[in-house]
Amino acid sequence: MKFGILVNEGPYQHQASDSAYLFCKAALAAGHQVFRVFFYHDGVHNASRLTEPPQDDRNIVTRWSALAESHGVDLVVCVAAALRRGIKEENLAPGFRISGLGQLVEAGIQADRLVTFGD
Amino acid sequence: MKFGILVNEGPYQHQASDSAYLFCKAALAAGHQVFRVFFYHDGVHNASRLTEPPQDDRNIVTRWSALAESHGVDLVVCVAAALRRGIKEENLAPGFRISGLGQLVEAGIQADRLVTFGD
Amino acid sequence: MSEEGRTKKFMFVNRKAPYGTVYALESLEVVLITAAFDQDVSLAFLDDGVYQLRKGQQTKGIETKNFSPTYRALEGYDIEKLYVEKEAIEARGLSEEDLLVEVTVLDRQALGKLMDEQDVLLSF
Amino acid sequence: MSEEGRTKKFMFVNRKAPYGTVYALESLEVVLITAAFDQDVSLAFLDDGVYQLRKGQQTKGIETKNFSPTYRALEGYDIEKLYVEKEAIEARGLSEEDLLVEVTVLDRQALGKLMDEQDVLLSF
Amino acid sequence: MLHIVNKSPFTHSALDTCVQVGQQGGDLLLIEDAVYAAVAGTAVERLVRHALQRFRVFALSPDLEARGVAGQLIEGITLVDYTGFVELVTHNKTCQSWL
Amino acid sequence: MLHIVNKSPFTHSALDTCVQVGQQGGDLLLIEDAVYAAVAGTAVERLVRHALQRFRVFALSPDLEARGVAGQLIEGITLVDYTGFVELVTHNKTCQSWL
Repeated sequence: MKFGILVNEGPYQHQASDSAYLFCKAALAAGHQVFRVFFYHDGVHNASRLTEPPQDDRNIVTRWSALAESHGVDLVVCVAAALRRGIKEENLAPGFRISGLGQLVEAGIQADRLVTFGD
Repeated sequence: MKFGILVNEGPYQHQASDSAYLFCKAALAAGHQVFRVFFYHDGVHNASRLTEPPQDDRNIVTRWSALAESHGVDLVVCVAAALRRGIKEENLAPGFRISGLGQLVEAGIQADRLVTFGD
Repeated sequence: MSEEGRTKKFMFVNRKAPYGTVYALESLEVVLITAAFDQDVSLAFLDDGVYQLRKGQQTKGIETKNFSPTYRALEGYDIEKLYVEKEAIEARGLSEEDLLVEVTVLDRQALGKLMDEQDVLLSF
Repeated sequence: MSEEGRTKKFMFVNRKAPYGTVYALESLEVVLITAAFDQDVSLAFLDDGVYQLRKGQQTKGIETKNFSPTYRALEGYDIEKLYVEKEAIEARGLSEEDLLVEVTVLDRQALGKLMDEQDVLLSF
Repeated sequence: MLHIVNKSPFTHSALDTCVQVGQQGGDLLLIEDAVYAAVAGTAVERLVRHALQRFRVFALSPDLEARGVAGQLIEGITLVDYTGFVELVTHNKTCQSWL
Repeated sequence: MLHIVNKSPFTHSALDTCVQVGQQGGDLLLIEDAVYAAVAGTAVERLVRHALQRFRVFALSPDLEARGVAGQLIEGITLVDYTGFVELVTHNKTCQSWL
């Protein structure tokens, strides 16, 4: 089955981003396709390549990047939300791309299921 | 009177940062001193010089910078919270500085009143 | 702009008040784009979401953009299915005359039935 | 490290559950720093904040650091004033034996009285 | 002591806890989404009337105006602007934000 | 339809609204701070028993374990891990996150 995922909160402050990541991992392990993860609202902060969590904590951003690398998951950051919050090409982590809200609508149309994680 | 302010949320997602700013402006206009604004949790995103809100919206980051410039308000971003969330010297807006949590405790000790804005 | 000619039923479930958080504003932006993709769009306002439609919003004092006129503009995008939770407006002392636009008032179970009939639910 | 030798009464008011949001964890970091400044520190756990002290937290399955052992370490920083809301633990079916550390259980009005006696209240 | 509440009373328990914990004679200021509590004729009016027996209750007018609900306040609630907010903070020895 | 709730039932009204809006025969999954609702002997047990009459109710075990409350569930609630979460999503035609 083809999943679309929507993430509405940034890393560390809310569990939303963790839950979304663990859901994606389980879906991929079960043989499903995660077609796209769309980052909206504060979710765009998941794409910052400048984050440096403590050594004993999980690295949320690099985890997402690794998912894009290993499973070809399309990580899309909403351009309008990102501009408002200071995420741009210059601080974008590998595997993410910045695009329009149309990518979210398209995910809703093309995916069999769209699952939202937020606050 | 000497005020310390604590901001726990980032710009645009929650009203906290707007409320804190308008409070500071009113306090300064009434002749009080705003000794320090401390940005903690997602509040550190207030310090990103990369934000570009739409033309018809308020620019929360430059508003803070202007307050530092015009009234000498000390804008302090918590280093631990900032590292976790991707705020560093390279994307820090003018008027902000990155320092430790001790600066918050010191504000609590030195200020006559500490007011918290968050979610 | 329809994607492979497919049309799905999209419902936007709005449950948060405006201005305290940005969700109501950024949800509206998705609504407009979804309509541009020629999808079947409806909006449901539950809980504090009904406050998004409150008449008389004046945001000058909080130095924030008043986006409530956009709800009036939805008709121009052929977005005409707006549902409001009966229990929510009653608990808040509101009536239909207090709202910016014409809506269909439904009770919670009727709203739940409509939600069950959608292809995609978006909630922020 | 005391600032000009002044000692103030700092109370940390914790009202949120752990892990769903980061506030509990980042609040603890401020608690430790405040103690290092030789301030008079107390912690109050109200509402869902009492869950921060729940025994038996095992975070491996959510790949997040279990910070609950830190509450046990507070004693080593001479932080011994921990107050828990009676109504909160009762509503959640908890008793003092379910908590990681020794606490003083107070009802809401007694907690409010303590809050009134502080110099600085920190709430995240 | 000044109690500051910023959450909608319809969806969060913050105002309820504040009213039960706060000591008689304190001040309560409603800001942001909590200003909906100040409106007359709602399902939470009883809670606010209870608050009025314990505290002086204030509501931040710019937040009421933004939300289109400035015209129908519960009797006994005082409107303040940001200048009044600052005065409330200076008037009370401490403040607690019930986030 | 799958209802996903992630808010504490003690401080937010999300679970309450979900139970009243959701149609008989749906599935309800408790995740994040909402897993506290699955625990027996609390002030919200009645609401959850009501939910059990309308829906199949599930709770995400990694979230229960993280919070130290995996051992005392209300009878009738089924534990799932993330793989079970994925299965619930595939089993239902749509899902609604009650944020």
